[in-house]
Amino acid sequence: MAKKTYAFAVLEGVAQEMRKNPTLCFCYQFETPVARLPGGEILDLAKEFGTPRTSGRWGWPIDEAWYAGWAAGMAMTGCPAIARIPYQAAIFPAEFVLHQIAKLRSMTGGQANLPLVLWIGGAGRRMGMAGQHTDVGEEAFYAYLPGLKVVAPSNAYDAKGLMIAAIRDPDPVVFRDYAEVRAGQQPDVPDEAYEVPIGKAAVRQPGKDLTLVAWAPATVDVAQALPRIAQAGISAEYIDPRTIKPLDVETLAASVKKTGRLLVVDHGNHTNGFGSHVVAEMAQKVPGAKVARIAFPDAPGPGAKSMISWMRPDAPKIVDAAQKLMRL
Amino acid sequence: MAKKTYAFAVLEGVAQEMRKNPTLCFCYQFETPVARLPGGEILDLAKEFGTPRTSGRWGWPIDEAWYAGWAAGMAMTGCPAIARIPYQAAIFPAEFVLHQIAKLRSMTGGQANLPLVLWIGGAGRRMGMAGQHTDVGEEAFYAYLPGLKVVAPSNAYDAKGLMIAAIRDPDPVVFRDYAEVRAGQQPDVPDEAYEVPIGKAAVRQPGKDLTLVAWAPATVDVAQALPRIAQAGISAEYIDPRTIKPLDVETLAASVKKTGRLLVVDHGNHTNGFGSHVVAEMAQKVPGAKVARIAFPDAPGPGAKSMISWMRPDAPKIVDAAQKLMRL
Amino acid sequence: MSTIDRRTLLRTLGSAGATAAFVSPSTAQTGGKTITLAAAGPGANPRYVPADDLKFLPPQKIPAGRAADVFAAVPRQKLLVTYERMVKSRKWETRMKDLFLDRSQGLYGAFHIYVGQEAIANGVVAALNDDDYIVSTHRGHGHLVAKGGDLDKMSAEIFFKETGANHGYGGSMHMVEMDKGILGMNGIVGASFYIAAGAAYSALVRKTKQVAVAFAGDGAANSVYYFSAVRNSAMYKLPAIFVIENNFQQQGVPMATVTPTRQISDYTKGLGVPSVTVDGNDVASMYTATHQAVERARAGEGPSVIEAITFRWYDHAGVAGAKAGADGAFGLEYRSDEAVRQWIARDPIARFRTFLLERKLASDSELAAIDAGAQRAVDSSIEFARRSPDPRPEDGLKNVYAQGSVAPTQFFGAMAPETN
Amino acid sequence: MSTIDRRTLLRTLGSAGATAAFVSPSTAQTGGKTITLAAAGPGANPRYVPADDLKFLPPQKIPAGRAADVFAAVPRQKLLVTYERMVKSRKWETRMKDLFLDRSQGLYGAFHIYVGQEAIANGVVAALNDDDYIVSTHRGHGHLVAKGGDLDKMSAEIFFKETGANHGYGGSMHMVEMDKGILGMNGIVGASFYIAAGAAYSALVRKTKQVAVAFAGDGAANSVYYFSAVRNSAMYKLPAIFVIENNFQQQGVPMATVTPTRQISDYTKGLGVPSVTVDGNDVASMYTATHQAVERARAGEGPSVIEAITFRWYDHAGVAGAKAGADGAFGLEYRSDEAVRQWIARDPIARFRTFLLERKLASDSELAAIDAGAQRAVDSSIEFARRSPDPRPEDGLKNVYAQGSVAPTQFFGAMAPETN
Ligand SMILES: Cc1ncc(C[n+]2csc(CCOP(=O)(O)OP(=O)(O)O)c2C)c(N)n1
Ligand SMILES: Cc1ncc(C[n+]2csc(CCOP(=O)(O)OP(=O)(O)O)c2C)c(N)n1
Ligand SMILES: [Mg+2]
Ligand SMILES: [Mg+2]
Repeated sequence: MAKKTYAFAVLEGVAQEMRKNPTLCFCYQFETPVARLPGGEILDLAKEFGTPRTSGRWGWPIDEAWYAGWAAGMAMTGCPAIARIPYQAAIFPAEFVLHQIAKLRSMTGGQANLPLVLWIGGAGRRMGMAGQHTDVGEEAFYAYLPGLKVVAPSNAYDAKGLMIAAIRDPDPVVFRDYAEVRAGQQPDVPDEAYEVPIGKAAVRQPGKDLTLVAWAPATVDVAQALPRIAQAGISAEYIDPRTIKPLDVETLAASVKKTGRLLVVDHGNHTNGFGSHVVAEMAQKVPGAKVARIAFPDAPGPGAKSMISWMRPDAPKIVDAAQKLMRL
Repeated sequence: MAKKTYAFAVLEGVAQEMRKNPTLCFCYQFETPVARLPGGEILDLAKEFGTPRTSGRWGWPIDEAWYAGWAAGMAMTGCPAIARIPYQAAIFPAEFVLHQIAKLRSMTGGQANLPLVLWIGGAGRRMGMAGQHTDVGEEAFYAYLPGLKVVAPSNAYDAKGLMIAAIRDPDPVVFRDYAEVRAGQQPDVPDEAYEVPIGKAAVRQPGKDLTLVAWAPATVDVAQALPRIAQAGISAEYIDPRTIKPLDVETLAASVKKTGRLLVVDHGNHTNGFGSHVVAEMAQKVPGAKVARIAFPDAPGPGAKSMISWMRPDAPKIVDAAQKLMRL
Repeated sequence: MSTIDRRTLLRTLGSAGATAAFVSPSTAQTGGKTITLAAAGPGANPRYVPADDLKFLPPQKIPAGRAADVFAAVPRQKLLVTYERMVKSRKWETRMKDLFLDRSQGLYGAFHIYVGQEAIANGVVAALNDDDYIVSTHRGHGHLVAKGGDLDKMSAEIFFKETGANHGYGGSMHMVEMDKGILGMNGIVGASFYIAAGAAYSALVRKTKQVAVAFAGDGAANSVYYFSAVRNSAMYKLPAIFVIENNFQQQGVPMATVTPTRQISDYTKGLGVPSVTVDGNDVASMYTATHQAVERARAGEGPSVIEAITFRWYDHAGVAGAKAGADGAFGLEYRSDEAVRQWIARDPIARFRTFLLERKLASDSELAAIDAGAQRAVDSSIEFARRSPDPRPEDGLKNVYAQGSVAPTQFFGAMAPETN
Repeated sequence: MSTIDRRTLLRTLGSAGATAAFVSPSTAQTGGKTITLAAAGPGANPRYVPADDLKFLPPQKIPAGRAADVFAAVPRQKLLVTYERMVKSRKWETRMKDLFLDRSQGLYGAFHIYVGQEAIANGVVAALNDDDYIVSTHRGHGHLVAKGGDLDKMSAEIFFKETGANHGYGGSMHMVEMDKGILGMNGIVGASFYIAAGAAYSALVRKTKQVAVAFAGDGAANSVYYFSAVRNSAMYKLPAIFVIENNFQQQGVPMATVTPTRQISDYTKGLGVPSVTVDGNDVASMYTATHQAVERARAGEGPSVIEAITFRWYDHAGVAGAKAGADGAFGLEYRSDEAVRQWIARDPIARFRTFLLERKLASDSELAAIDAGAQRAVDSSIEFARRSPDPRPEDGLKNVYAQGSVAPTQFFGAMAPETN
């Protein structure tokens, strides 16, 4: 058990599985899989496993749909694969995932196995990058695809555990990897391999007045909002679904049933973001509950700090929303 | 005013706009733009406009992302464009649409104009095709993208009017074109050019007990269900949003406020289909309303008739759902 | 280097076509005979008219030459198996075509007939080992039969039965037999390239010396996945072979109207990947070209492209223009009946049969016995299919994931009425 | 045809590099001099080590030859404008680099420095008309300045001000000036190919004889959009020019480790598209190669590919390894400092300056005056930026569509607190 960066924790999980399984392979582009601990320990997967099991010291060409195609052909023929897609290209493999990776098991009546992980970066609502480099929420698209599982960890512990669970899972799993989550405060991460079960939400804080739901980058703002919500006299039950698909509807519904109120905080876009689905599920499962959501507006994230920081569903807005929801 | 096939109606709309605007261009693959009326009238856009304004008699190569790229470059430089994407390739242009077509106006601070239409086919939940050829609901993905508008007509009249509105719109519009809608019963279609306004839902049938919402292919089943729902003594207000984005939330909310009950019928997948968003919007706008949805399960459509017809949210299931919703 | 037109080439050099290549920096490396073809290729022809495809007819017989000799030297037993599979494939599809034409049979779903192209699948597979991989297309029945696919399972799948190759989930366009190295047919144009390249990479990791073949059409060569798959395979020297079956047709779109080069094999020349164009109705040429590509692949030298010139006898999908008991589909507006007739006259099976007889590799009665056996196998596969049960409706919720079923959200409250 | 290695070629033939091409079926058509380069190309080198890029250094002077003569014959005024823009581009980026290094300035966001590659943008644009189009990349400041971009707007955009090229929405990576034919920089690798091809098609429809140039990096050539865009441009004979700026680097990935061919221009040879590799630090060669491509494009003969060999002096993005007041970024782990030094010694601006002086096309004092004027323009653009206002927060909801604003759904009930 030690303090680890998010990057180290995930790569440690990957390395541990690659040591166990000699046909597990890992491809990436410019994100060479090297991580260091403050103590000096170095993980260098390119060095440890070499090519062809990794993309080597330099990585692969800028052709991200190919990574998904590669992973599919690999997985179907006995080489489970991890394909890391840079965040700029989060949607490049979309077609191949929709029609091949997600569907092949069903179309073959269960015969095609696709044990693979699409490790897909997420940009985040940051200033200065603009439009193409400020996206959040592509998990909404991938979650729509039958045959996929989708996880979106919000800290290094979950990230390592979900990565290992994703690798061991017989089905294709999309692993969302958000910059803000990587940069955030991290809990201790065990040295040994462990799984965080796919499909289980984490109740981060018990409460009775309202259920607050957030995942991945939105958890950074929620963490800041929680003390202020408490100060405002509101007892929030805070749940991080961690797995986007299959969604842990039971845990969420039990909480909303108890509190009667749901507030979803979503850094994805408003229209048809994954938050829409969470709200819809709860509205149906818990009739009469008061449901609400704040989300990034239906706009690309502009570059100027003045604009994008106003648009971010940040801690003050979360606190404000919680208070308003209590008054409904 | 005449009986027209859906195909004829839409092509007539395209032809009328192409006659008015000498730089409006139209590309397609194997779906050569020819339509005939029973009376013998023939529309042949390839012949009438030739190349390079159309893809000609034979159409373009099987390279659908290119069509979107072409349309973007065209639209930015004074040639509004219509790019027809076959249903098998509905998601091929996804990356280019996400990062270029949908975002360029915002990223350029309003300077890039992209008056273009992505005319994207839809497969439908039909037997015998399986997996890759049974999709419905990609509008859920496109609606998620800020900067796009999305329409999904359910008959020839709306199709022609929405196509013309889409062509005239200064923003990029996704036009969904479902096989089952094309094959369905059609109302009369005026000969002249007209617009069906983007963003306006159609109240197809007034009612007071519940609000029934369906668009595009699901309207085929709803049409069969309506008389039986009436027979069951339920007064359903039936609304076809027609435009997926921007969604006509006012019309929908006014109805749900009145009836207190919402049933969304969706041929898309359950998880994060566009129906999720409709339910979420109404649950928030009309607190206390009873909201429900039936959707295609989170599975690729299997080939065998026995399986896929059982999975389809068809008329009997819609009637059953309406009755159960009334008892809630 | 000599410069002659394509037709003359195929006529006079015949099986040399197996190694015929346009200028390619790498041809020299493969040891293949380099022949430059002149402007007779079909690409980039804005004044294309359907009769154009008549210009590219192969000779009526498998011509004497290197490829014919190489193929004749293959063990007789293997040649007969190859012949048998070609015949099975032809008879199975022809019978299915008749069943589709007979409305009372109630067949439904996609159905893309491979008839006319059988020399490609069988010439290629004859050069493979059993554990090599193939990845197929929407038009792939023939690929499956060539790789030893089970006719019973195939027929049952066309009938969407529980006993089918895909247990009724897939139908004609998705049939699979993983344990025979058949990674499946595929309904998305271009998908086979990536899957095969991925499988080839897997062979590299597992150090098995397996080879992976992607079959694809002339239309698929314009998919963004094509150049990417070949380029990456070249980069990582993958044991992959890309077989482009150029049947001049992409649905109703003539190949020449969407191809900017004279030959599709030109696309990949710049990559230094051996890229040849061969007579796809000549099983000997297909075998020889593939054999060379396989050797290269197993030697760790990387991928190859083989463009096979051929023609499909039927419509793109379904049975329009076809008749029960007769070969070919006629009266289709995107091609001339004359072209269909001429290509039927170059039937790859008839050419192979003549070759076997002329080279005394088989007797007429031997071949007749194979023909009869193939017919029996086809007929009994259809009986098997008819006898088999339909999948249960609720099984549609299975096989989405490795375990369990998904929720039946088509019902209110996600429960079927009986259980609700 | 002669076979020599690349370095020797560039050294000895110099500007002939402008029309140097590897074997390409179409080279003959363009009338270009055909030269076969031997195995010295950087591609497909699994034993790549950073110092490899030293093998591809161009000569220190613009060599005598056809390209130099062609360029020298360009009207003097145009040459001086070209020189001025190169200098402006250099000084503007260098100043911005210093500002980014000075934390107290508060600059933020993406910043990809083009310094070292200026001969490419300016050689290309010198061969274009004002109404021709360019489409740029993340590393595109230099393309904009070359096309007459407004420094005030550019500086204000880097500062994310309302007066910026994109009114503060875009920043460094998205700057645009539609009315100068600048269809914008772009943050997605490969996007420029499609936008330029589409714009070229538009010129065809509007019969304007405009040409569209896509700038892109060596990395971008591996995007699926690349081959597709070139192939479709060849198919429809579009007036498009694809300029691949091969700076040997893709973020920290050396080009040779992901490129299977010797030259990137090889990729498109099979398409019959003239595809040449030229010395990208030689503005004369760039001009001459582009001029030829433009003539071809305007004549309706279709697209061309120009690979320009160059090197970027700074890190991929930002200012790591750079110092205020000094050229180049050092100590980066993916390249050698020696390579940076050697490439700086081939500074395209210094080469151009020497060329102008030696050919007596400008005097030292004339050029010094241009240098000084460029510095003043840079300085005043930064003052302009500083004086300009920030965009209003709520304007982030604008410009999503042509009209109106989208809802502020970040607030409960989609209303800002004040109005709620
Ligand atoms: C991406 C994609 N676009 C379009 C289609 C529709 N489609 C199915 S087969 C086909 C023609 C394919 O032509 P080719 O590759 O030459 O194969 P052939 O049918 O001739 O065997 C088309 C356009 C598809 N399945 N996938
Ligand atoms: C599709 C995509 N993948 C990855 C990235 C991240 N990225 C930005 S620039 C770059 C390197 C581009 O290299 P090259 O095309 O050679 O241009 P250069 O930076 O050398 O000018 C990468 C990988 C991106 N922007 N888009
Ligand atoms: Mg074909
Ligand atoms: Mg580069």
